[in-house]
Amino acid sequence: MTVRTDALPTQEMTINMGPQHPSTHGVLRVILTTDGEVVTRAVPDVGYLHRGLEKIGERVTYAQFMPFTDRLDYLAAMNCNCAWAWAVEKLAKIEVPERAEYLRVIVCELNRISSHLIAFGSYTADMGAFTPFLYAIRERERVNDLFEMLCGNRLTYNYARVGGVSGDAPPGFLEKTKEFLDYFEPKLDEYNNLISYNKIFVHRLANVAVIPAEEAVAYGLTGPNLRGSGVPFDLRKDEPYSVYPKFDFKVCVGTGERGTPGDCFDRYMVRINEMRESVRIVRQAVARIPDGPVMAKVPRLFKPPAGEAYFRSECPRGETGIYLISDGSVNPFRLKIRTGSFVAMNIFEKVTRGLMIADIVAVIGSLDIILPEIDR
Amino acid sequence: MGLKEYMNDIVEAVTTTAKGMRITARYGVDPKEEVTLQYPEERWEIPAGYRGFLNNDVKTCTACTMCVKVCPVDCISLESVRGADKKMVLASYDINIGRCMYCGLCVEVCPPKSLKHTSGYEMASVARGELILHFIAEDAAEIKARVARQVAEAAVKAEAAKAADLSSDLSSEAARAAKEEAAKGEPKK
Amino acid sequence: MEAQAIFDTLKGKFGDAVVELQGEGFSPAFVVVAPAAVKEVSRFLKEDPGLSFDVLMCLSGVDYKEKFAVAYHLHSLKRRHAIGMKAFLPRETPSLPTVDDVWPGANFHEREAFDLFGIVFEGSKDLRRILLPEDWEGHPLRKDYKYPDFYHGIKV
Amino acid sequence: MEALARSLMNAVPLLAGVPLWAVTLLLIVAAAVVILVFALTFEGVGSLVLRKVAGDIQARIGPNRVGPNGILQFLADGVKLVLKEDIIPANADRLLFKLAPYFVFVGSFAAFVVVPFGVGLIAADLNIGIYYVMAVTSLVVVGVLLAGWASNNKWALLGGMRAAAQIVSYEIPVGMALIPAVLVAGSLSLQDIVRSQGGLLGIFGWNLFHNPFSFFSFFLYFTAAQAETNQTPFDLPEAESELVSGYNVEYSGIRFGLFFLAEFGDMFIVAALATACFLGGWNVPFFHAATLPWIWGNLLSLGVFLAKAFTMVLIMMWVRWTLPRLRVDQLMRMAWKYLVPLTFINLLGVSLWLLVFKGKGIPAMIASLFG
Repeated sequence: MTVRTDALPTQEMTINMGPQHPSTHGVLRVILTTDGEVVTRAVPDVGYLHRGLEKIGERVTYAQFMPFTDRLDYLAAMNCNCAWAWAVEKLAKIEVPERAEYLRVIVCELNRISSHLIAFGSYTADMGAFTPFLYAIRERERVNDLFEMLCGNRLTYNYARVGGVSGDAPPGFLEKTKEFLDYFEPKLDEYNNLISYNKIFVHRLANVAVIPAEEAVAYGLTGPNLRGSGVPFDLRKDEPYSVYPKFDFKVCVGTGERGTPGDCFDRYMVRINEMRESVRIVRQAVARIPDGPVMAKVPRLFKPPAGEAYFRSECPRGETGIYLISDGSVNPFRLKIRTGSFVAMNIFEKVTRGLMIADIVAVIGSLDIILPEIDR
Repeated sequence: MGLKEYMNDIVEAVTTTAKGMRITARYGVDPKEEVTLQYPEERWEIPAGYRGFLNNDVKTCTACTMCVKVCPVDCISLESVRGADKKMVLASYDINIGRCMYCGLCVEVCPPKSLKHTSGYEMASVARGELILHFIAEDAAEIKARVARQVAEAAVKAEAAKAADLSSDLSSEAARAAKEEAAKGEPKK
Repeated sequence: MEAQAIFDTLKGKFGDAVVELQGEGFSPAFVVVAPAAVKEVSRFLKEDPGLSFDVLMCLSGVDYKEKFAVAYHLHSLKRRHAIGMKAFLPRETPSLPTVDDVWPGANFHEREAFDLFGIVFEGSKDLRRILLPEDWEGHPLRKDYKYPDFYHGIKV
Repeated sequence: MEALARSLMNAVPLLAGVPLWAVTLLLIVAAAVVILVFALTFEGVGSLVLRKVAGDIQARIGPNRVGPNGILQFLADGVKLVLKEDIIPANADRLLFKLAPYFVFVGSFAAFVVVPFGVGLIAADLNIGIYYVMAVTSLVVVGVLLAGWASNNKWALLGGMRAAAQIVSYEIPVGMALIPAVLVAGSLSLQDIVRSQGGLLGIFGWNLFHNPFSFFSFFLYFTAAQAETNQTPFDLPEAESELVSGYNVEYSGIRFGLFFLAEFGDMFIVAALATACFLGGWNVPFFHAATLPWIWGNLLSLGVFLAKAFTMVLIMMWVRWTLPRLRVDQLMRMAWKYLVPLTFINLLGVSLWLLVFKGKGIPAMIASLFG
């Protein structure tokens, strides 16, 4: 039987999704063209959160820009802090005391856990299960407690400094970190039982928005999004910085365990598994942290030599690359921040073609974008 | 889709749902799992290094303007005049906590450690002006005028003392008195 | 492969289109390329089996006051090496060929450079403002940018 | 109602002069008011319980500020809903927009009429009870579709279309899953179905344990009915994370309140039907409530019925806070590829069982083995 489409004329519908929409993870706007429930085109429109961080960076000193990196990815402020510090240190060739590097690794990995927790929690909430989201928030609060103890703030930490960290770990911090890890590790299995392998959840995620490995590479995806496509590339392993080479951990990749490699479920599972690896790293770091100073000698009026440096670090949402140009003055001449979410947004239009409206939400969640990082 | 797959689908759906429901049930019946903090009746323990509202101890502040220079968002404004004893005298010291982002850079650079974070975090206001903390109650113009007066007085005294030193017949008492007079101005501030 | 070796390969292939190597003080080192040759060099960098730069990590516009530049940071997952590529552009007519058909990921970066610097990427499949509103005047990251006082009657 | 009115007139000498139709009308109104009050109370308390259950499951406390332990929260919510500004979007179809909530509310409320609360506690013991429930709850789909269309909002429209497709699809498995109970009782009347599950077998007299097929058809019914009433994991028409709030996105104030109440009303109807058809309804195990004096028998059976029904409601809430949401094509696949064939197989199985074993269930056969 052939269906006569001329008898019932249909029209494509344009729907505006966002900037105020519960599952666009902020102020992302997506212009959907749909044929009923099927999306024929989804064009992302970003920039609602543009604050001109790169322009601000040209007006403040290297040290003063540190608090602004908190606002780059507020769910992983520690990673952005440390990325900035590492970038400036690469530019100025500063040696950082080992204890400071250990502390940085500890806070970066703890923040990776808390950031992935939000990714996991908000993803399940997008899929309609609200309970895991609150469980994730509960665990994240503990990480925030640790950070509050360490640096005094719960969200915008401003902890790293050019040449070290702002303060040594207060007494009891490392013990509390260990306590948290012991508490947290079994929770991951609970999440898997509760939601990860739930039939409905798997069906919603598996085989949705498959990004093949070649495409992921061509689009420059990084972090969990790249690894979800089965490419074992992790900057902590492959372009090691800081003291990461001293730790034993595994690079988690998507294997297509419930569908095609590179689908939403793989990207989701990579994040869950990465939390486990982060726990391992923090355990090792806490056990081996050396004594010593936490701050190198950096002149108060810090002027790096003229030059250009590009530093890449592995943030929870992919590579955060900082391209710094110094003209030898106290302010950066130009800085460009390349973020994982910004690149991930580029592939959005391509992978969402032909999906359903509900899948758009799944794709946004699985790419784990965060808008301040896209818009800067 | 074969029959086996079909049945497997159903069995898997039922078992995974049951697994999830067992976990939620455990949380549902266990009152120990509740983590809500009943703010404002219950409060959490604020750690030692908490970065709350800024407070400047104006008595020890040397008006060096380090904090103003380092602040990335320009939320601190400071006015000072040079006093009679060559030290800087604060005329006004305001922090706009509506703009402050609690990064703590100013506290780190403060040489006399007079600027500190407090543990305060509760503040609500309907007017933006209320978010500006004034650490010196007195009007800046008045302070400036007073200091200028003191400076002028001290200058006159110094002039007199110089003159006294120069003229050999004047007793040393007068010079001492002039010095005392100049010194009195300081504790008044 | 080392930066010098990459530069020599490119020099041998493209001759004068490859201008110089910025090595000292640059990490990674930059191969400076004439703007018109950017696309050919990019394709060679990606497709040559010895180089195979398959990832465009970052594409940034730079305003060097007297001239503009576009800096490409390339990485190879196969060969595990990295290089920078830079093209200097005149301030008056900053334009160069797009590379979004070489690396599809370049599109958003190019839109950003177009938005914030006004650099035109010829042949781009979709060159619109990305971060700023469509009707924004000027390109804020230029060093001579004047801050506007009002935008649609709203004080900036 | 007329028979009741006649007996009332005989019993109370004061009413002797009043015409029969007046007393009947009065009784009907009284019954409607009682049902309405019950429905509203349930819906209010249900919303509170839902939030409390959510709190418990999600390691929180839930509402606890209004009244002792938060038990007056539903009143506060109700007052808020009534007092809120009633907004009608400028480009909405005003008439249909206003009409839609009533369809939805009436559809869910009218089903309460045939719910057998107790031995004699039923507003109207229709001889086509189940058929009636299926019919009036279908009104909901009209209301939802109207709401989605009249709002002149694309999200609402999508929600309305989803709801229409979903409710219409799931009517079939719901109906088919209820028929085993009808076959066992040999009647469409809910009271007859409940009575057929009485007797001295206790809980084994329930249709749930009658035979393997009726056992499965309970679960099939429960699943399909959750979908029909748009409960999580089948809450696609609302789907707050996709469609923002679906068909009721433009509604505010009391109009939204009606949608909200209808949702809880539907929840109770599903639980009540499951109780009546499969879980023995108001039957007290090992005991004949009908033998007690009228008032005590009714109170006891009411208590038993409500206890069962509320347990079902709690289970629905528990499911709601555990499972994620299906996608629209998966929802349809579940209905047409899983629930419809399975319910048909079940129906066939029950029919054959009744034919082969002369209408006896497994517990009855076992009981007869032991004399």
